[in-house]
Amino acid sequence: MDTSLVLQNLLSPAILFFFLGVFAVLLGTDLEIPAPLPKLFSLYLLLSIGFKGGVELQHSGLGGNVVLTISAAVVMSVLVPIYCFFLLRSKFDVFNSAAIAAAYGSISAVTFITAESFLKVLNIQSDGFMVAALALMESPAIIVGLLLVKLAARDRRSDVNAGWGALLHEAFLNSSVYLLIGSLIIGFLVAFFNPSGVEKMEPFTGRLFYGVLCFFLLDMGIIAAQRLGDLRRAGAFLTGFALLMPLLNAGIGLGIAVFLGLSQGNALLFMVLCASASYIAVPAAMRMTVPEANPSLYISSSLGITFPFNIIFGIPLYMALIQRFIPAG
Amino acid sequence: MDTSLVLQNLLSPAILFFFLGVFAVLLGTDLEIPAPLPKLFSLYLLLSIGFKGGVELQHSGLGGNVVLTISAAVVMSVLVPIYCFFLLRSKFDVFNSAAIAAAYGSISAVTFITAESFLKVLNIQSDGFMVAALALMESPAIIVGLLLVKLAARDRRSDVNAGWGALLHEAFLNSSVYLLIGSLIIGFLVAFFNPSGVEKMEPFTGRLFYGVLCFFLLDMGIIAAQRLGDLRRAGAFLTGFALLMPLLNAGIGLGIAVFLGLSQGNALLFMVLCASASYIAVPAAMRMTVPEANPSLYISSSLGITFPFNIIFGIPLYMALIQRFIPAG
Amino acid sequence: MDTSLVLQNLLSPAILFFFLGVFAVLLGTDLEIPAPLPKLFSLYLLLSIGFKGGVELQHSGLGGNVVLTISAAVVMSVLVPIYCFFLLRSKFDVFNSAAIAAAYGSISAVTFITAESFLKVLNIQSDGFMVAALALMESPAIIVGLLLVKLAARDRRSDVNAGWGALLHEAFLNSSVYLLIGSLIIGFLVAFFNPSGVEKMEPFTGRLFYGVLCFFLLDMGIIAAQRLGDLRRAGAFLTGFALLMPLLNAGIGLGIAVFLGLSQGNALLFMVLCASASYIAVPAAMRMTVPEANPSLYISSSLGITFPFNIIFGIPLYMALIQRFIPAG
Amino acid sequence: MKRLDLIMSERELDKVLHAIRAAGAPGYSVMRHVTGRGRSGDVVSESMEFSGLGANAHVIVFCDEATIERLKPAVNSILEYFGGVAFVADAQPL
Amino acid sequence: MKRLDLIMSERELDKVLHAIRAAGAPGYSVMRHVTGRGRSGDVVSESMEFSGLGANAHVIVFCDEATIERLKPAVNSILEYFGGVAFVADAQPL
Amino acid sequence: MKRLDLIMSERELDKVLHAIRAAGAPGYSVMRHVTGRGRSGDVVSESMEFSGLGANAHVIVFCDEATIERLKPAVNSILEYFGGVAFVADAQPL
Ligand SMILES: Nc1ncnc2c1ncn2[C@@H]1O[C@H](COP(=O)(O)O)[C@@H](O)[C@H]1O
Ligand SMILES: Nc1ncnc2c1ncn2[C@@H]1O[C@H](COP(=O)(O)O)[C@@H](O)[C@H]1O
Ligand SMILES: Nc1ncnc2c1ncn2[C@@H]1O[C@H](COP(=O)(O)O)[C@@H](O)[C@H]1O
Ligand code: NA
Ligand code: NA
Ligand code: NA
Repeated sequence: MDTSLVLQNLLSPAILFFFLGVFAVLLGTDLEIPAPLPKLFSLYLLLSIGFKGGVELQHSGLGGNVVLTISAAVVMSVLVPIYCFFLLRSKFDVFNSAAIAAAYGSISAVTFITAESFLKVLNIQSDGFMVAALALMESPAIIVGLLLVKLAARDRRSDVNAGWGALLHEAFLNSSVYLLIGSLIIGFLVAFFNPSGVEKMEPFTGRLFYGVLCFFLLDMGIIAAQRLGDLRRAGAFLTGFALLMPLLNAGIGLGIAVFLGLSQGNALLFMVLCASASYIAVPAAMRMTVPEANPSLYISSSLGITFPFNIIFGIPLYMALIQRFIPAG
Repeated sequence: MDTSLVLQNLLSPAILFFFLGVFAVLLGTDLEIPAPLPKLFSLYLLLSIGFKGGVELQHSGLGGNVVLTISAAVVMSVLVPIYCFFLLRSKFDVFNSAAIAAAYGSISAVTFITAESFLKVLNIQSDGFMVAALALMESPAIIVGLLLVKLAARDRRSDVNAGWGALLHEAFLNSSVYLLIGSLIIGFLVAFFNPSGVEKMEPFTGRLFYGVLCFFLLDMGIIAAQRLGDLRRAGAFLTGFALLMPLLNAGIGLGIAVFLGLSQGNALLFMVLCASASYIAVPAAMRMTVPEANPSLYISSSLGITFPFNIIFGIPLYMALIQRFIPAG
Repeated sequence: MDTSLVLQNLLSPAILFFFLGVFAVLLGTDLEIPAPLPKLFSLYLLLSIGFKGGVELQHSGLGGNVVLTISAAVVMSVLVPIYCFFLLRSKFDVFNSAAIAAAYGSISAVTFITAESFLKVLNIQSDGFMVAALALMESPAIIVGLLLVKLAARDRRSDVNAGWGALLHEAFLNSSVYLLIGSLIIGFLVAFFNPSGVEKMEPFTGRLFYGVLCFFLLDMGIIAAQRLGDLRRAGAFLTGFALLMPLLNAGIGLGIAVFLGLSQGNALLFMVLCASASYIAVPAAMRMTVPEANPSLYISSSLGITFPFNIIFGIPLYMALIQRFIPAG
Repeated sequence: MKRLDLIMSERELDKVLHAIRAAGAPGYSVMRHVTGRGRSGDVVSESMEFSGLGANAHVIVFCDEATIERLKPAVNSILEYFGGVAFVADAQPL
Repeated sequence: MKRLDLIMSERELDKVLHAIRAAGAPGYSVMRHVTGRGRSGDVVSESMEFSGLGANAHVIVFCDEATIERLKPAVNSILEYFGGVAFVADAQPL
Repeated sequence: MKRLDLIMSERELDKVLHAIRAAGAPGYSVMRHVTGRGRSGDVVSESMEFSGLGANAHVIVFCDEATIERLKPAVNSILEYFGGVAFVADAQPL
């Protein structure tokens, strides 16, 4: 494997600030990014990535393998939770298995964004429609997770349990999916009808983007390191799962990318979507609909292990694989 | 009326993000911009608009119809509450009538800013002194509102009621008026004595501006939609008032603009100042000095109806009227 | 003394916004920058100044008088608290004397940043390694302060008192020192291995910087003015100390700068480091380790007097002295 | 008069407030951004507020004993299922 | 000892704190960004904090009964006019 | 059951929470960004939150009397040295 890719990634500001956050916790400093600043950054990143994705989508159009790629992404977000669930059942109850499975079927927008920045450094193009794939992979995983619970655990209390209406609502209208898709549509409309509007947004959604990402990753480093303690309680099985499942999913993602003939850039984003796990939309939905599951299991594995693993080692590793299997565009 | 103006406005990022906020509430998503982020955006917008206005004021000077225009704006902020008051008295008590009237005499800085952005897209110039007019229209409306209460309701409790000193203080030194005028003076001084300082501020107060406005309008959309429920309680009269009063005031504003020979750009801003209603400075003053009035009446009408109406339909409509009556510069 | 330097400083946006904050309090407006926004700005400024300092450090290298300058800075941060302590003992008890002394041995990052902006307006260069000096002056002052307490006050309660481990931890790993040094190292690494990363950070850490500084100084003005009341309680001695000690320290700093042959720009930054007093790292450490000291004494003198004095009069005054004693580069 | 203190995840806030209103309470107050530690030993920290879990909320209700009795079943049912604590004490209007 | 809990709009905070200090209370604590619902059915929501109305504030005062009696008239007068609630309970120093 | 309210600088929060956990309390809740005024007349204001001093924190613990007795010495020792207040009252589970 190409060690220069790993180094290039490790020495990018984004990853270095992530480590700065991790060491802040490990060394016991009192560095903190107080609430609601992380929320500000995360809203900003979703809005910007959505808007820019919409603009690019309008420029590139919906032809070619766009529809196929997005469909494949959605299919992955349905299949991944299913095989995760059966694997996890060997160790966890129905509720925890379903909740963790849903997290791994869904995606992490920050991982996606970090991969995009990585591509930019390598001067490799990717397409705006991948943001649409990102947005569309959240909801199916949530629904599959809940279906698994409904099917496998039939005698739950029904008085406080949300009905299907509420579940679908949570799956399709949770705030991060909504903001992402909404900004995507706005970007598309503005690029189409009002191109000068794109320029006016650029300093905010474009130029500032990388710096805000670094600031946010500083906080993510803090949070991820705080979660490491929980993991010791969660045990070796879950830790192994959180490290190996991204590799497996990325591998399947690579296969699909080769099959669909995706470009190197889109292939990396596709692999990252498959490999990453959710810590925003899915926990929100699971907390509401599967309160029996222990949040520290699904949050800690996705945020404390899979997220750092993907942004630190996963992205360059996946890129190295892509360079072997997909010719440069 | 020119439908392309309406479309151009509707499809600008600013208005689209406003709608995104509105639909977030209507669809029941849990999207929120937690406090104090809206405060951050609103402080930023006031500081930036003030600073840029001061810089432009220094460049354009105080000659020509500057003094006349500003005086006309102040006169409008005195007259509007008076006729609003008598109209509202047919339905509301003295306290509510005075508070709503004061809100409509005063202005909405975000409406003004949205109109400025609209002008920029059309490549129509406006002048920095309009920001001074903006700043100077808040206080008179507040004072008139309180005078109306003092005159019409004589037997109020005096032990807890603030004296005239406190009222004038609140009118002239409430934080938004203060920040706006202060930044205006700073902009003026810096442009005069220290032009390189203007450049150093530009990336912050200038380039970022439109993006922050969009982010803030997303929140304003959420807030406006949350207020719609209150309006049903307030009834048809107030809803009608909140829709028609901006039109009336904008019409009078247009007459004055033609009379004073304002340019198209300044005329639009002048009309928008007349047509818009306050939801920051005036509520702050009214809450303190006329607690008998029901805040949900004056906040909901200005924020839930007049504000959306102005930024969505009002601005292009006023522009279409201007294009009929005022020749392009 | 060159009055044009004073005026140039007084009429810079940064200082004018500081005054806007001061007058907001003096006039009794309700302007406030709610928490945690000041924290956001202060984290941003530390991160940016550190990152940019690291980049410049990499460009300029560690040769020449770099090591000597940094060593001199550290020596000053050890000596200043010692002579301050004995001076203060004439009026205050051991605890308060040590805490105030530590504050004056340490530094104020915002004063440093304001001096840097001042240099930029005058087109005078300074070097990135001064940021390293800034970072390295916090900890020694804290340790000296605590040593003074340990030596002078032997019969303190030991059950709740932190041991040496905790004290060193607080001195070297308090969040502002950590963030500053961490960002410095990141800047250095990125400039060395990944120069395109510097460019990607620039819009965030570079262009936005001055505007955020102004916004933050608006808040600092509010806070400084709120502290003025405390000073009346603290008395004339402390007020005099807070005005004269910066002058004395700046004078010694000038002597060292001349001796070391520093450039004009570095000399100003060196003087400002000597002259400024801490209101973040030192209070954090003192609150924890010397709770017997009254925070309003050390916070009010450093934040209410020394800070405003330095940014308003000190910086141009020190520059005027430098122009007499150090030839332009 | 009684004072009711409720602390639970902000995710359940709407459900709880609905139950309080349905019981006819004269009003309530809500403090958000509350962190804490509960039975399971899980810490709810401020740094997780950006995640989907959110922080806790603290609800205070001043009301008479009858209202307490009316809101008790619904509120307890929510807290039992989702977690959180609820305590009642005496309080006199000033 | 007594514990006093006050909840009202942050707009009246200065007035209320003034009355508390004037009554000689040994101290007080203030929590801001409080939201809620009162007699009139009006909801004070966080999203209105940027508007002129502001959110609510929660004030806690631990003091003796005599201080409560001293601050009662002024505080009640403010709350009656501007809105808000005030409740007193017993509390023992730890 | 008892209710314990603690208010002190957030700088001592970790120490206090440690003492609470060590006494075996079943849980606790923390509200930060609290401002106030204490014995010395010093005001802790929100605007100082960015400084090293920080604002105050409000800790609520619902627990039984035995736990209160167990945490009392450690907590009181911290508060005496660093400042802050602690009060106990009765509270019944809903
Ligand atoms: N004994 C307690 N005293 C105060 N707050 C508590 C207590 N137990 C739980 N809480 C709060 O309620 C939340 C949920 O508790 P739990 O359902 O036990 O996990 C915790 O995060 C705490 O904020
Ligand atoms: N019964 C209550 N229990 C708790 N908080 C209340 C209650 N009534 C009012 N409040 C609080 O006091 C504020 C003002 O109340 P009001 O003056 O009745 O509108 C409300 O927004 C609530 O935050
Ligand atoms: N009597 C009191 N009632 C409520 N809060 C108090 C009281 N005394 C002190 N406090 C709080 O405890 C903090 C520290 O108090 P002190 O140690 O007395 O300076 C203050 O800043 C207040 O927030
Ligand atoms: Na995935
Ligand atoms: Na108006
Ligand atoms: Na110093």
